[in-house]
This record gives sequence, C-alpha cells and structure tokens, in this order.
Amino acid sequence: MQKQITEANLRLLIDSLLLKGQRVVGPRQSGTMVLYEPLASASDLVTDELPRRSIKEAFFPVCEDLLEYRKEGQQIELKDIDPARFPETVLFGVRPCDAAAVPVLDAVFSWDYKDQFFLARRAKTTIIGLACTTADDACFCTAVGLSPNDPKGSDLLLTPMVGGGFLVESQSEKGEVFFSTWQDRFSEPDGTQTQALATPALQPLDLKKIKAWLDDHFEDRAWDSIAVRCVGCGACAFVCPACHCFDIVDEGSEKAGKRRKFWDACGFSKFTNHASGHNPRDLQPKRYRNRIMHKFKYYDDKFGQTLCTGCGRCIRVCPVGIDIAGVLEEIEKK
Amino acid sequence: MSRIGVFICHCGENISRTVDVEQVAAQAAKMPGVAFATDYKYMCSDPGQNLVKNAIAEHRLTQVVVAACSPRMHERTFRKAVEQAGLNPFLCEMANIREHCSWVHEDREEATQKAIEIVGMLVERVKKNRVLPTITVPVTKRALVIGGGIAGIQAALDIADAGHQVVLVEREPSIGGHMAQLSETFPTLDCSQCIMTPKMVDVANHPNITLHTFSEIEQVDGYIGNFQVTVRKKARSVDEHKCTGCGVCMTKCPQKKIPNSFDCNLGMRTAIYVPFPQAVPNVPVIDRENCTMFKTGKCGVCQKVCGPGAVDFEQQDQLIVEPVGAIVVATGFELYRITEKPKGSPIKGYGEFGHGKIPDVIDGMTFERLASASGPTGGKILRPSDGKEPKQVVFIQCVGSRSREKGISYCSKVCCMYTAKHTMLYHHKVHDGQAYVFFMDARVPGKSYDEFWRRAIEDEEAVYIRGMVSRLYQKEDKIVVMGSDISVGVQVEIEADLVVLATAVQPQKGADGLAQKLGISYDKYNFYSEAHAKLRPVECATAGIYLAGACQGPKDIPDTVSQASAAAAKVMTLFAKDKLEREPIVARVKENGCVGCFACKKVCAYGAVEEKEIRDRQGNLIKTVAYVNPGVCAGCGTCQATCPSKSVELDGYTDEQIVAMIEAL
Amino acid sequence: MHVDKQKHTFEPKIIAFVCTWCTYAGADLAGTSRMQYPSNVRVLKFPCTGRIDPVFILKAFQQGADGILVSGCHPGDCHYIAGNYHARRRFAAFRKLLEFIGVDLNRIQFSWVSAAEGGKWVEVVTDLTEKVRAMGPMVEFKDLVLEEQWSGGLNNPELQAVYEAM
Amino acid sequence: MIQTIDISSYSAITDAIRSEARRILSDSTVSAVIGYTAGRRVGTTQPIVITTADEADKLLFSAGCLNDLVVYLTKAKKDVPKSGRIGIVVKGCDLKALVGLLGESQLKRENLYLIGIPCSGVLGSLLKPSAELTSETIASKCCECTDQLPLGCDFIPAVTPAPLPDLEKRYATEIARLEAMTPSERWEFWKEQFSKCIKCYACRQVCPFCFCEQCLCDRNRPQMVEQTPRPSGNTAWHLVRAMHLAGRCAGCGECERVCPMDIPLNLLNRKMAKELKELFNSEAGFEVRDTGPLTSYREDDDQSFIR
Repeated sequence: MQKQITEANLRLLIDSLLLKGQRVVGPRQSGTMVLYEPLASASDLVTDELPRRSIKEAFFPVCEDLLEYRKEGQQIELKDIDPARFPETVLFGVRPCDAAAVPVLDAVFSWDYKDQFFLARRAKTTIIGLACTTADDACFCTAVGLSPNDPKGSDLLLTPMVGGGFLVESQSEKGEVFFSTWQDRFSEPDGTQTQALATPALQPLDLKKIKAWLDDHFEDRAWDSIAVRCVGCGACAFVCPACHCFDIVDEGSEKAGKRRKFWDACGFSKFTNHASGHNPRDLQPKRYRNRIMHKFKYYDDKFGQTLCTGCGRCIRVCPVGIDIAGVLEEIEKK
Repeated sequence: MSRIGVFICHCGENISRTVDVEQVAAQAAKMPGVAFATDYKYMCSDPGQNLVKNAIAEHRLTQVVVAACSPRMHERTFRKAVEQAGLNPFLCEMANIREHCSWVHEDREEATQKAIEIVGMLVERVKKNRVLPTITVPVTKRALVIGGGIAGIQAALDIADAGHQVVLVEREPSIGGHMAQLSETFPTLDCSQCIMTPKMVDVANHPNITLHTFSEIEQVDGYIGNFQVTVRKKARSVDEHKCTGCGVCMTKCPQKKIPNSFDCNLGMRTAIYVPFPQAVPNVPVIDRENCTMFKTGKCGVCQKVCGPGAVDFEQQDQLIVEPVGAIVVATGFELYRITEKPKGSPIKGYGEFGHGKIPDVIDGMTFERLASASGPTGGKILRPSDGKEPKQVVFIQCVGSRSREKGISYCSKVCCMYTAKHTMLYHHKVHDGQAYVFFMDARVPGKSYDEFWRRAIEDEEAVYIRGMVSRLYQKEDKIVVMGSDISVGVQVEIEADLVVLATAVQPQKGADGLAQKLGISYDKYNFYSEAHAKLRPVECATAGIYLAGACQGPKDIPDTVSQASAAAAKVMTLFAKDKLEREPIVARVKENGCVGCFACKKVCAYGAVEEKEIRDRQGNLIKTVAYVNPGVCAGCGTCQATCPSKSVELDGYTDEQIVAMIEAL
Repeated sequence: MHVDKQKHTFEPKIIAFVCTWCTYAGADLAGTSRMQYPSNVRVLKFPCTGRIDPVFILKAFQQGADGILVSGCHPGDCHYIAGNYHARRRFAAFRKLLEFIGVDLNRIQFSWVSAAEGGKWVEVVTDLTEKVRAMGPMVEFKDLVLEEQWSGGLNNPELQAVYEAM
Repeated sequence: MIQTIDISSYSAITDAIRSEARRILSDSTVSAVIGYTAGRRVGTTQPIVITTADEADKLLFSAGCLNDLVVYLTKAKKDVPKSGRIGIVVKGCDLKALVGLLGESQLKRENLYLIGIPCSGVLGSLLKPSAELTSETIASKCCECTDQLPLGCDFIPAVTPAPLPDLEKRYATEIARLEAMTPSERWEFWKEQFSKCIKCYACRQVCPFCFCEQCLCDRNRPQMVEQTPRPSGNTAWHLVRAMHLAGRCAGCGECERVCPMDIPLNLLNRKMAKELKELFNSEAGFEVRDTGPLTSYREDDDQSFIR
C-alpha cells in the first residue's frame, strides 16, 4: 500500500505515539554524534545524517541482563528476566542499510536456538525506514546488491518527496496495521515526484565471484597483506548493523550478581581463546579472514544472505583505514 | 564448593563482652561456603585448638577462619593447628574481632554487626586462598668478604674461625686498608700497625681463607645462599706461588722515584713494589704505568735478579668464579679531597683552602704518615714543602663534613677524636710547638673518648678555637689562617707552619658501581644502606649481603670491628642451616601474561626480579619475561601493584583474595 | 575515651587499606589501649602500601564505600625499604585523576600511622568518619552501577513512563 | 578566524621517504618499512608494511597520516614481521611513544631504522577525509606540539617544517574549563562521556603503550573491572587505563582519534601528564628513560596530601 505524509504530520505522528506512551526511537543528536536513541519529542528527529551506530541495538543491545543470582548459605537463587516486559517500540527514520540488516539478524537469532530476548524485542518493534538522498564516499549499499530505497527489513518505507513530505510504502503486515492505526495522518499519494536517490560511488561487486574465491582460499597469503594493519579492535563489528557476536559474563560478587550478554567482536585477540590457553585464531590475519569469511561466505552458506549491507560505518571508524569495500574489490579482481 | 569452618573466640570476656559471639556464629553459618560455625571461650587454648582440629576432620573442612584477636598475635598458632589437622597452614585466616572491634567499640549492636562483616570478609578471602608450600633454598656455606681493611679482616677471621670457607677480595696489592696507614689509635694511643699486622698475618695463614689481593669484583649473580661471584685478579706481573718475598727485585729496580700512595705520596717507591714492608701477601706487584720494561720494552732487571723466577711480564688478568652463600661488604672509606669537585656528586671542593695547591696544607691521613714510625719521615713531624719541623700547626675540623653548602651534611664521626690525637702526637714529638684547633663543637661520645679529648686540651696544651676558618693563604714560608673565634667574637689570624685538615670521610670511589653489581642500595653519598637503621643495621635489604665498617657510614675502629663481627655472626646464622626456609609469601610471575616491560624490576627494592628468556623447542627466543627469585623476594607486593597486566602476583595477597574481601563489603 | 552515643541518620561505610607492619599494628595498639572510635571502618590488611592497587579503591567505591583510608608506614620506616615511597607517588597521581573525574577528594584520606601511633589511628579514622558522615552517602559510583545503555535497560526512567502508560 | 596550515613540504617529504625506503630495502639495511599509503577514499591513508624496494613508491606523507605507526612494533602486533631491522616512519609525537617503548624494554634501538618526519601537522579526523588542513581541522595534539622535528632518527628529510601558526591550545583550555568546575559538574561531564563507551577497545588497540598480552580488563579471576559496556564498567576501564598510562603516555592522541563514540580520552592523559610534570617534573620526550615517574621515587617527594 502506498500513502504519503507531510513533514508536519510525520512529526505530529511521532508526538502522538509518544503521548500514547509508545517508545519511539530514531536518529537524534547526542552530544557530538547522531545516534538512534529514544526520542523525547518529534523535534529530536534528525533525518540528514546516518547515525554513528546501527539500529541493531534496538533488538540486540550493547549489553543486557539475562538473569540474576543470589547465594545464601548453601542455597543459590536464580531469577529470570521476563522478555514480556520489553516495551512496544517504533523505530523512525531507519536507513535502508540498517533495516536490511534486521532480516539478516532474524535468521541467526531464530535458527536452531531461538533467542527469546532478540525475538521478543523484534516482535514488539515496528520499523519505519527512510530512503537516502545523499551518500558519502564510504557508502556502498549498491555494491552489495541493495539500494538507497531498499525496502528490505522495513515495515514502512519513507521516501522524501520533492518539495517536502514523504511517500510511504507499507512492506509488511505490521506496516498495514500501522497505516490503519494512524490513518488520519496519512493521505493518498498525489503523484508528487520523490527526490533523486543517493548514488554511492562504488560499482556493484560480483558477490558470487567473491564467494567463489573465498570458498577456495581459506589459506592464502593475501590475508596477511590485507590484515597486517588490523589492530584488533571491535569498532567495525560494533558499528556494523549485521555483526551479532556476543559474549556472556557473570558480574557481581560471590554473594549476588547478574548474568549479562554483551557485544563481542571477532577482531579481539581473546575472541576464540580457549580455556586451555590455545587460540586457533592466534594472529590478526586469521581473525580478519574470519570477519570476511563470515560475512561473505559462511553466512551465505548457511542462510543464503550476505552479512553486509554496505552502510560503510566500519570504513569510517576503522582506526587504521581498513576499507572493507576496497578489500572486496581486491578479492573480486583476483 | 568450599567447606569453611568459622570459629568465634570469646577471648574470656574480651570479645564476648561487646560482641554477641553466638549471633556472629549464627550469621557466619549462613555465609555462602560455610559448612560449620561455632564459638568457644578460649580458641587459642589447647581445647580450643583441638576444637578446630576435630572440626576439620569431622566436617571435612577445606578452609578455616578463626575470629579472635589480631593475626599478629595468634596467626602462627592457628596455622600450626590447622597444619596438624592436615590442612595447608595458609588455608587458615584470622578475623580480628578483638583489637579492631570488641576493644574499640562499646555499642554491642554496632560491634556485633562489625564482627559479622569482618568475618564475612575473611570467609570470602579464605575461599580464594591457595595451598602454599614452604620455600626452601640451599645454602652454599662459603662467604665472600669484599675489602681487606680491618672490617673485612675481622669478618673474614670470625667466619673462618667458625669453620666456614671465606674468600677475601682486596683491591690493593696488600690487605690492611687504612688502619695499616695510621700511626697511633685513639683513645689508647697504641700503635696501629702493632695491633693490625698480626691480624693480617692470621688472614694469610688461615686454612679457611682464600685471599685474592689486587683483585676486584667483576660480576655478582645469584641470590642468598647461592651467589656466583666473578673476581678479576689483576695481573700482578709476579707469580704469587713462586715469589719468596726476598725483596731483591725492589732494591735493584732502577725506577725509584715513584710517589708512594700508601705514604700519601710523601715517600717514594720503586716500580716493582710492596706498598709497605709488612704487606700481606708479601709479594710485590709491578706498576705497569711506571715500569721501564712495560714502557720501553727494555730493562727486565727484576726478572734477571729474581732467583725463583717469579717475575712474569706476560701475566694476564684472571677471572675466577667463586660460589658463595653470603657476602660481607667492607669496602671502607676514603677522605674528601679539597681539590676535587667530582661530576654529578654533591661535593663542591674547598677553593678557600688553596685547592690543595699549598704543599703544607695536608689532610689527616698525611699527618698520620708523618707521625708514623714506619712512615716516610721515620716518625718525625716534618712539613712537606721544606722538611722543616713546624712550630705552629693549625688543625681545621669539619672540612667537608656537616657543611650542607659544600655538599656533605653528615658528621664524619672520627675527626674530633683523631684531631685531638694529632695534637697529642704533635705535642709529644715537637715539645716547643703549638697546636691550634678550629672546631665547630666537639663530638666525642664513647668509652674514654671525652677524657681523651680533655687531655689534649688540659694536659697537652692544644688550643681549641670555636669557629670556622674563612680563608688561608701562603705568605712567604708561612700559611696565614684567618678565622673567627665565636666564643669571644673576635677575628683570629694565625701564621702557621703546617695546616692539617680533618677532611670528611666518604665512601670509596666506585662504591656505587659495586653496589649496582651487588644489587644493594646506597644513599646519595654512596654509603651503602642497611635494611633497617635500628633493627637490621648490618644487613642489606638484599638478602644474604651484609655490611661492615665505613662503607655503611663513617665509623671508628671499635665500631668497625664490632660491626664486622656482627656481620660475621649474621653469616654464621645463615650457615647454621643446610637449607633456608622461608614463608611462601613471595611474588610469582605468570609468564603467559608477562610482556617483559620490567616495571616490576624497576620498583623492586630487593633486586629479586630477574630477566628470563622463554624459548621454543628449537631454541628460538619467544620472549623475555620477569622472574621473581623466591629466595630474594621479601613479599611486599609493590611489583604487583605496578604491573599493568597483573602478571606478577604476590602469594597470600592475590588480587582474587583482596577483591573477594572488597566484594564482601 | 568515650564516643558520643548519639544515633545518626546516615552511617558511612569506611574502607581502610593498611599495611600490616605499621598501620595495622597501630590499629592493634589502639585496641590494646582500649581507645574508642566509630565502628564504621573495615580494615583490609596488605603487606605494604606498595601492594595497594588503585583499582581496589575504585572497586571499593563501586561496592558502596563512602570514604576510603589508605595508610602505611612513615617515610623511611617501610618494612620493605621503599614500598611506601612508590605508593606515595602512585596515590599522588591517582587522587589527581579521581579529582579530575569529579570525585570529592574529601572522601579519600591518606595517612602515615606507625605501630606506635594508636592514638593517631583513632584520630584519623574518627575524623574521616565524621567528615564523610557530614558529606552524606557517596552516590556517584553506586548510581553508575544502576545505569544502563538505553537499549539494554528495563528500568530506565523513560521506560518507567512507558510502563505506566501500558 | 580559520587559518590554513602550510603543508607544502609534504610532497618533498614523500619523495624523500620513498627514496630512503628504496635505498634501505635494496641494500638490506632493513627487512621491512612501516609507513603510510593512500586509501581508496580521497585524502585517506592507511598503514602499510613494505618488504621490497619496488613497493617504495606506495609510501607517502600527507595531512591524512594520522596513525601512530609505532603500535605495529609492539608485541600486541605479533603478525608484523619482526625479523631483522625494521624501518618505520615516525612523526615527533610517534617518536616519543617509541622512545617510551625503548625505556620499557619493548624495543631495541639497533633493530630499528627511524625515518623522521619534519611535521607541520595532521588532520584531527578522517570522518570527512578530503578536508583541508586548517586551524579548525588540525588535530588537537598538533595545536600543542613542541616536537615538530623528531630528534635522534636515522634519516630525516632535509625539510624545515613551516612553524605552526599560533593555535588555540585545546587540551589546556578544556582541562582548565573542567578544573574550574565543581566535582559534581565534572562527574556529570565524565559520566556522560563514559556512558557512550561500547568497549570496542579501539583506544587500547591503537595505543603503543597498551602492549600487554593479557589486559587487566579482560581478566575474570578476579574481575577487577566489569567487562560489560555499562556505565559502571566503562568508568572503571577508562580510569584504569588512564592510571596505567600515567607517566608513560607520550601524547600521540590516537585513543581519542579512533574512538568511534567521540570520547575525549586524551584529555585524561593530558591531565595526568600535566600533573606528573608538576609533581615529579617528569614528561615524555626524546630521551630514553630507565624509569618513569611511577616506577621511581624520591625520598623528598611531595606528601602534603598525606596526614
């Protein structure tokens, strides 16, 4: 279904949601950065900048509690966290490269083990995407088969129109429900042109060819030269909309504490460190290889999807200028 | 899970009066990991200890917390009891609920609550305690004594007499040190050489003493009980085993005009020489800098006249490795030189005393040689410039000493006494002469010392002037000494024939270098530091190294000999056991995490941290890590707090134990 | 000496990190001398102040300490020669860091208390306890423990509003 | 007023680096050279390790050469070849870090060939890489730089860096601003900063002094610092790091530059450097120091804060 909405109505809609007690998350200025954060009012919404971190944390928080424990005498008492407590949330202004990562995450979190924490949040969330009209030199969604107005993952997709306002397309049942709930705010499309979409500079990559090379080159000296500069931080993984590795740790004291789940990154030297002290990925090139392999081969093998949406965040934040698009181009040329 | 036993002591009523011990026991029983908790009237008594021992067996306890008095009081008692019950003693901790609780608080409720919390902290701590085995270190019962002055000689003889092997190393060609240079000694005025030379001979003849003269310490490895000391035996050019000490070489040597430093350069010696006639060993040494043979390649007279063929121009320095278990450092002192302003040292020199350019301004040791019957003048007091007998002699005390502006703030301790002695010796030898002494104040404590000083003034007519000399200068054949007498507030000017400066006592040159080799600490003047100024005055902080004599601070002969014997006694205490046992509270390096930044080594006051290479099976160096020598580590844990990755851990005070206590709060 | 027995509304938690040779012994002396002081202090014994890691202080604040005392041997008296000299530098630097991030330095006392200074121990502990009691609870680190990133929290203020609406 | 910074010397420096790298690689003085090369995006660079003379032309120096390459010499980077002598391009600030590592037994001078850069400044960030170098875009560390010309290098291009214009000392200003606040205002400031942290450890990984193989903060027995990226653990982590760097940090500012969450981390390090200078007259420089301010002591150190 297609509708359109004026800028003013969009803001009214957000404020209405907030008034209703709904949690609304969208890009907002937070200190020096734009981040996806709960909005206090529609005026918080920032639509002209890609947030520094991706939307994945709405379903897969930086850190969350899984359970609480308490010990007394010889007794141990456990208390689970109830996922039903997660609030209904509307995500506004999600970029297509972020929204597209959500179905990718769905696959892994609902695979053999159903991650109740992820899925509960996911079920209670409506994603309202926003197509891009500008791109910088790190953007490369078009190179990995997506586009600046790709509807993947969005329940509703907004596309800016010439002269203001947005064209709105529903992409799912949740989107339809949202339309019907808030029908007063939307109007039928009047044929106004949408603005020209962003045009990322990088040419489309041949992901099949890249995967074919990866299939055969687990051992290859190229990894050394590609990854020699990697210093092993987790910046790329943490800003990535699709990376989803996590660790679990008990925090607190002998007497009481909490079990927590928090982001982990395959670049960390301790990521695959065994209790024995042995580490199969003992050097950085092996870790970086895993990053590329996981994104463009393993995930594809298992779920038929690529674990990269071309948002370019990792390129922007990498301390040592590693450019995943450049790496892919290099592999494609081999 | 742990099965901890908690034992609450009433200490008669000392604890139970303010702490509800039953409630503490009841609360302790609920703490996670506690399997048994009880209280008892006197836990340290035999029945109390048996209660602990029985409970360990009955309740299969894995750790024990005794809540009673200070661990400083009874930790040993309970650890021993626990050990008797079959647990490692370090699995027992004490919670101090007496000194830190019942005795200092009156409110029963508050005190009880605090006692419960203290017990809780120790319960958490003891869970993280590890079994610690006692550390034993083998002991090589052989001592090294560095320095052959009276301190080194005394220490060597004492240790050797106790039946242990001693290696005595002396830098000069002969042992004897400064005491051999002295004429008479205070306060008895007995002849120094008469009491010194028999001891030197004893050293030479002692079956347990190996003597290396003309030798220096090259390198020191190892630790208490197990040092490996490399001694450089400098080329003497005379074979010690062949030489008979007949002295013909010296009489025939054509180089006869070399100033003899033993005589403070007043007398002359040959190029092949013994520093003084009573030298031990009585084996000459060739001074290669002044020997014609070494300078020009022509001469060789000594070699030709030597019957036993002992002269060996080809001799090389020899490196000898001596394994020893203990080291006594007795390197002595030297006198402050008014001419010198050593770089990097606080010493500033004495321009106002002529910078040493006036020949008749001499130091105390030079005066000793003038007064010595075996000295260059045969015991006559004759001034260096023209050999005349001085009729007016000015002695100036505290030259260098106690003078912050000149760089030395300490008192040299011996000068007041030896200056008094000098005035007497002078008066005895030059009956019509007059001695003047400029002094700040007289520091003469000690048995018969004050009497001795008074005698110099009252019987021997020395004139003591309280005040400092501001300047002195040569005027024809006199030295004009300008000073002030502050007791009467007038300027004084004396035309002296000879001026004797009581210059400060300083450590030997190179004392800092030797300290670095030994890994011992020293103060800003390079005096070696004792482990504790009062309670461990002869031990270095570095285990197995002891101090004797003036290398540790200015001392007179009686103090030096006392300290030398004390150091020897410490060595004998160490040697009384075959193995050294010590509490296993030492730091341990976790080599996995260590990256070899050696911050631990930098902060270790004991030199316990060594560098250790880790190699793979092919012998390739993987990394260099720190290694803490358990024989040397004192267990302060400064290394651990300094280590950024916490790769060194102090047993008994691990991070786990401490964090557990904090988290129990 | 009798401490005024009035009850206070707030009793601070004071953690003392002390060396075993001087300050712990000084505290023992206070005990054997039956001196009285507030019961708020909990003593952690270390071999030497040189062993005290600044992390322990952070940890103690996180665990709810309202005031912290670090005490050891007077300069020159260290049982281990120089541990207290190293500690002195370490804490000179660390307190500057704490001050810079906004910890009120009145909550941290450093002192030299020898084995003979039972009286000084009582004074130091009493003064610190009273000072911190007047300052009120140290809430900064405790509050931090409750803080969450927005996405992970279930008890954020903004969520409370959401729950109330539900 | 925005001033343009003169970096006209950088093309001559690039030429000089290339020819020197070519020379030392072809005559086997070194087995590898660590330098900068161009990135795909205009104006960006990335570190590169070259091992043959043919690759020398890949090297360059520009205002985009932000990295402190010294991190590649540390044990944290096991995969960089360390056999034989290594050539490395260093700016003055980088060299101070390298000197610090020499003092901490992490490197041996004889195994290094230092190519010094007469530096006129670099950009503060590459988020907008094509920016021109001006008084606005220049890195904060450059505003307080006193070491434009590194000393003690094996090779320095014969170029005199243009003196930097009088730039606002941003760290000094910011430290003074914070110092003037009340403790609770400062706490609020840092609480907000630290709460942003996601524990990606980029600050640690780029730091030349974070060469520990086993970071204290990765340990869980005991857990000295909470591992999770929550405000509490974040605060502890940044304080521990500031403390571990105190007296060692050479001021390369990499931690702050790479922080994806814009936490002003170097502010902590600059503050500690300032305090240690005042307390113990100790600061990072080009002279190798055997001990740092926190691994040494003086008997007469200040103890006015001790009762």
